[in-house]
Amino acid sequence: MASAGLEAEATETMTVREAIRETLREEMARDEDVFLMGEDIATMGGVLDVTGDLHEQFGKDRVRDTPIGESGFMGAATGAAATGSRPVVEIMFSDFLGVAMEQVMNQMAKMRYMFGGKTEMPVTVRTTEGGGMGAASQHSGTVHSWIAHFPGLMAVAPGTPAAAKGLLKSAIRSDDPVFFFENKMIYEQSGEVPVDEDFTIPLGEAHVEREGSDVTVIATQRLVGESLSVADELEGDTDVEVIDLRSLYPLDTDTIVESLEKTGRLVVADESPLSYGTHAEVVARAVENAFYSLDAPIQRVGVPDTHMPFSPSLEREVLPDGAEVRDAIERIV
Amino acid sequence: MASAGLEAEATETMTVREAIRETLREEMARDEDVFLMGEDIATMGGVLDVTGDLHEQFGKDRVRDTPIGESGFMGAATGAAATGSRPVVEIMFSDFLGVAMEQVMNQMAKMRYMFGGKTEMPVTVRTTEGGGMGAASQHSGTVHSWIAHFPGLMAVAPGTPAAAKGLLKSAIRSDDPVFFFENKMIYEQSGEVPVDEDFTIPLGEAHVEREGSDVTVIATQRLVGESLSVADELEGDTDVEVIDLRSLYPLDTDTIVESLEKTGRLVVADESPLSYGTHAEVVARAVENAFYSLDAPIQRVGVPDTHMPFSPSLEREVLPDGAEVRDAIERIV
Amino acid sequence: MPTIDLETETGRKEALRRMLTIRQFDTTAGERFADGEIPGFVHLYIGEEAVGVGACSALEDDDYITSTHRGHGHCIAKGLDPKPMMAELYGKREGYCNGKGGSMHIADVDAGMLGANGIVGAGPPLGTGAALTIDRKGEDRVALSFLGDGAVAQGQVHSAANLAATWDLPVIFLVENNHYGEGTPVEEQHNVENLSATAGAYNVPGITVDGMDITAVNEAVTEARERARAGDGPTFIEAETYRFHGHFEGDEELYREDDEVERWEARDPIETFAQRLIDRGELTNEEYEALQSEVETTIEEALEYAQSAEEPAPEEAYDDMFAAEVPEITEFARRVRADGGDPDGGER
Amino acid sequence: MPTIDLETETGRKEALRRMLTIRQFDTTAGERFADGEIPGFVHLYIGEEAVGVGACSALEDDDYITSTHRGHGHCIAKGLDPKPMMAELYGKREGYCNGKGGSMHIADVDAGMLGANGIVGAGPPLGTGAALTIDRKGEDRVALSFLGDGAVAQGQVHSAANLAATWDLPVIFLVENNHYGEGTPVEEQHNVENLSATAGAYNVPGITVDGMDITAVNEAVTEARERARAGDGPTFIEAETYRFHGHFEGDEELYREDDEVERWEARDPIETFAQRLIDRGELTNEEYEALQSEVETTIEEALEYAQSAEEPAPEEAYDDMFAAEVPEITEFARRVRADGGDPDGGER
Ligand SMILES: Cc1ncc(C[n+]2csc(CCOP(=O)(O)OP(=O)(O)O)c2C)c(N)n1
Ligand SMILES: Cc1ncc(C[n+]2csc(CCOP(=O)(O)OP(=O)(O)O)c2C)c(N)n1
Ligand SMILES: [Mg+2]
Ligand SMILES: [Mg+2]
Repeated sequence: MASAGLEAEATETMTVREAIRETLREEMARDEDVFLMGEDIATMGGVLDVTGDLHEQFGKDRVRDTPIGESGFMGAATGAAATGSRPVVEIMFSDFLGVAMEQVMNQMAKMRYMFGGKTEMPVTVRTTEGGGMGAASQHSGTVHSWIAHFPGLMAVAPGTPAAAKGLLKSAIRSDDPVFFFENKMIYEQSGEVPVDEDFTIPLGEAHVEREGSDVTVIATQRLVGESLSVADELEGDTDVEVIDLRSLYPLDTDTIVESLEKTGRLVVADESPLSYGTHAEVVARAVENAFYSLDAPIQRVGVPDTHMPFSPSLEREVLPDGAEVRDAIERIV
Repeated sequence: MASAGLEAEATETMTVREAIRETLREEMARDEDVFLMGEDIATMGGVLDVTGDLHEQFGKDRVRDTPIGESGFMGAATGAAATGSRPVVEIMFSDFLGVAMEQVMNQMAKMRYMFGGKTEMPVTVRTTEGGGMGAASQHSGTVHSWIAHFPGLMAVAPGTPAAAKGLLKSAIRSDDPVFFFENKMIYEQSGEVPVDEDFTIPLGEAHVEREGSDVTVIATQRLVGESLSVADELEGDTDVEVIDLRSLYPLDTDTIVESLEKTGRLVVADESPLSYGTHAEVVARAVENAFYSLDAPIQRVGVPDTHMPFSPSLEREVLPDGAEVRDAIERIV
Repeated sequence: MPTIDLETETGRKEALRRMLTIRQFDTTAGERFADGEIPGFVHLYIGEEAVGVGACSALEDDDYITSTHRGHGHCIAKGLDPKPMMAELYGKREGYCNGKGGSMHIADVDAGMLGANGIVGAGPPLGTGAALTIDRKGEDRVALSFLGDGAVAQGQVHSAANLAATWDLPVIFLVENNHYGEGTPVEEQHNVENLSATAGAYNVPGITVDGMDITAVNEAVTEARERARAGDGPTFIEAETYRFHGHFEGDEELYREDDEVERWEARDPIETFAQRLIDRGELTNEEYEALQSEVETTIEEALEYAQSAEEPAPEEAYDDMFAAEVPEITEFARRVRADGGDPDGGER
Repeated sequence: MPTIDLETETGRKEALRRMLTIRQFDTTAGERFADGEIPGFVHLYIGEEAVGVGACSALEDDDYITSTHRGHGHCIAKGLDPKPMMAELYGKREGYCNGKGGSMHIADVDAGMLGANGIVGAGPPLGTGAALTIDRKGEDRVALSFLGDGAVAQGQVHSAANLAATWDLPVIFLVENNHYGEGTPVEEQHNVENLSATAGAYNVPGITVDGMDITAVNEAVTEARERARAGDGPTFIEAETYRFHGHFEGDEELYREDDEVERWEARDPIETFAQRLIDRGELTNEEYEALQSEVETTIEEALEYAQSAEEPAPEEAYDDMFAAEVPEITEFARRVRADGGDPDGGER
């Protein structure tokens, strides 16, 4: 398998959406046991057009349109994974995970442990998160913090097309349940993606996207790109290190600590609601493992404990963005 | 309404179980709109005997045995609360919340906000948490961190009989959805409880159970009592302040900060899985608001990211206890 | 007294007006959405008007309904005002939800409208809950939950139906079978011929009616309402209908053939009802045209109202999370609005 | 070839042995639990043996089953070994789950036993998933999901049944209607006379059989299995039965009358089947007694095995969370086991 570094590999430019779709295509071609299931992922190509034409290539047996019953088909995916299949489930919007949480938390996440390790659970759950589309409270949630909290589940959330490819490959190839969170506002974001069909990114590795020495910004999803822009803006003034957290669980404590030993200052930017969010766990890891390196209070940038309001002016207000990352940096440097 | 202080009020000794049952009795007597629903809470008196004889007094119309369909009856409670009822739902074991999460996260938690504030949601959800009974992975979860994380829900978790009474009264009288988490190992724990029928504890207030100047232990549920014992053991050696966090959301930042300004050292003890747990949020609040008071890395005591194993020897291993709190204290003083 | 009495001529004309109002509202909403003026998603009710109006006419004013993501028609049928409805689609402060809800969450609890809902299948448990309040308080009203054909695959619908049937709650489940759940035909979502077969699992009456015929829907709901009020519990009604537009505006509709759409359009529920009134001599062509232009004016006014209404102020985003004051939200709001405020962290 | 062919004399005797084994296993488990030797909860299958054995006999060895919280009978019926079963109840390392699962989670995936389950209603979606694997891989096997009468109120059961019926998956849903869900009688949980009525909602065959008669259960499952293998999809079977003990050991059973229990006990599925074999001259009283004492020995040995088996070492608690190595768990384990280790926090 290829390593996580992007250096010196052949790449091609694609969007996050394309990176996901092509990864699905490659993994389905590689392994017969991989199949997709979800609502309107075949004939319609997915409401956000991620699965696209895959059903044309693989047929509706391997790209399965399901009835609208997330509890039933998440359970079926779990049962299928326990018996030798390698399903990739799409939950159209992550808010709908509530419908399927029983199967996720009590079956998928616990089966291996309860059975004393005597089963594997190679299932991937893809779902979209986040605000910005005017989709209102029930179609805009960012729920990855509670999936990351739940024992027995792995959770990843790419911020770039390359991360999308590498993490999705690892997720599908993993024998553990992995949730793959797609922020809907970055589907069109493009970047260089290694063409290697075995390009994987280990689950549990963060990635320094930009080195800097004054302050560390640990960001996820859409906020990776926005933080990189802020870092550019501040160039010359403040030297900002930007890390794409990538994996929420396992969480890469080492990369966080290394960066803090250099910068001593930390901003955590993630679209989760702030209280009990991903930010808090990053803060806790930092305080446990790099306490004596910290020079200033850690800053959290996220959704201020509201749901996503419909009105664009309200939605803009509660959505964290580059400006808030910048403010947070300025508060501590 | 009476204040939160216990001083100078008439009290009576009761267990946590009795405090909950008597509070339900008083609130049902006080307000016709209050009724209970859940599985086997009437004829059987609840599997952990909390509702006990209440159905005899109030009838099976106000203490309702439901069919085994948490999604249906949680939704019904939500619809009832939106139309003038004040239901108190029992979810037998908190792991079963997965079945009902859709109604919890997308309806109960969001309705008020989505409707622009034009509805109230006076529903209380009682549920049991925690290991220690050999009940294995699907009946021992501690899930309050993800409820506390979810916007639009309040969450409380008493550590003493008095807190059980005061918080449950506030929960039932609240016009917001409140989750009331009962650790199953403290039902038999007894203590002084104010007899005042209007004794309430504000949602969002922590309580200093024992003053101390060397280190702060912020504990929840069963770990409050265990931390108090540790504080007694260390008496003379280390002066331990013990705080019952009580409310998970809202979270009482002020009490945390005040204590840290005095002690500079913090241990957080809670039975949640450690990663992304309640501990992390307390750490984050401490770092944001009392950074310059902190003298040592904060210590987290909780479940080491496993499910609850069945075998008592394994269960003992992963369950946090007084000894772990003590170790944590000793690591930093 | 039913909201609109279809046994009377005035009632029938009022019902026609409501159907036309829905059609006009959604035509306008679709256009404004296509033009990029309305954000988010809109799901149009065009073609299904007879179901919503047929059902809500049979209800009394203080009965409750729960709706779906395709909720505009239910709102108008229940008597909601197109002005604050349209304003809500525009995300304005004058909207029913002060701009917080949008198309998918329009609600007016006081008018018995417990909300459009973005979660497929979430309505029936909520309707069952409203019925529980009614039952416990001994009120003389009922609840009706609309759901789509796709929603019948959702577990919570069944869990609620089981509860309602077991407790004989005064609730009506009305399936709007428009033959598709997004792009998936009903045959790929279910194994039954008629979704009213679901009723058998709960031993309640199950009936399939022509959802293009307002009278048929109205009669079924009237009867179900009587059962519910009499303490005989829920009824499960399937109304066969069709949406003339895509699932959402912008849908390419690759999943169905034009001639299927045309076949259904030929059965337009408004045209056929109007024609029936004309044939019976209750309505002249002139009156019909006048009615249409009245409705156009109503919706134009609603549109202007919405377009010229105020945007909510950004800080209103922090309101309405809880009835109580919650310090977290106040504090986060302060921090964001004050451009960060001070670094906190206590005193240095 | 069915696991046990009830058409043959040997088969019938083997089935009798399995029923007796269940009875003896659960009698012993109940006693040991009452004595405080077995931790947690145990839910006994006593009285329901004809359902589990009747059903699993009709399956082939490589068919899958999903079970419930009341799973011991299903395990033995599926051919699991009482020794590691009992060891699991004792939380020992030699148990099927190395002591991590206990009574409610016994599983042996290689033997097609996909686990007892502490979540009421969770089995049918899992069984549907196993059937999906079978279907996709073109395997010649089926899945059978046991569920209780109470579980039929769970939404996920319906969502799974809808999926299985729509996709014609080779799965059988077998409701063990023992007339109570904990302390709540089936009439207070459902509105139907027979739970097999559920089948109508999914247009699959629904049948109610006498669950005290092993042959009746066996025939129904045999037929359902044929349907499933032929690609004709699921069958919904209700077996009417009764649990002779409380819901869990220690239950005061305030919710039912002694004479109801006695009426059902008079129809003991083991006694009646044994008597039938005796009447037919296939079994003598002596043989029956010999069989009983063989079974007693088997369970005594299982008990001794369990009692003398090893406790898992505490640090085994950290194994088996993931197939991959996860640093969090390693680190937390290190911290706890090293009595805290160093204060970390980086270098001072
Ligand atoms: C729980 C849930 N799953 C999926 C969706 C996405 N979704 C929105 S509408 C829709 C189709 C619904 O079909 P149907 O119930 O027939 O209603 P219709 O749109 O035809 O009126 C789907 C799948 C959703 N909103 N909620
Ligand atoms: C989701 C869920 N809700 C509630 C329970 C608690 N519970 C355990 S067994 C049981 C009764 C189940 O009744 P039934 O399905 O008829 O099975 P039986 O016990 O009669 O075999 C209940 C309510 C549970 N384990 N899981
Ligand atoms: Mg539809
Ligand atoms: Mg039962």
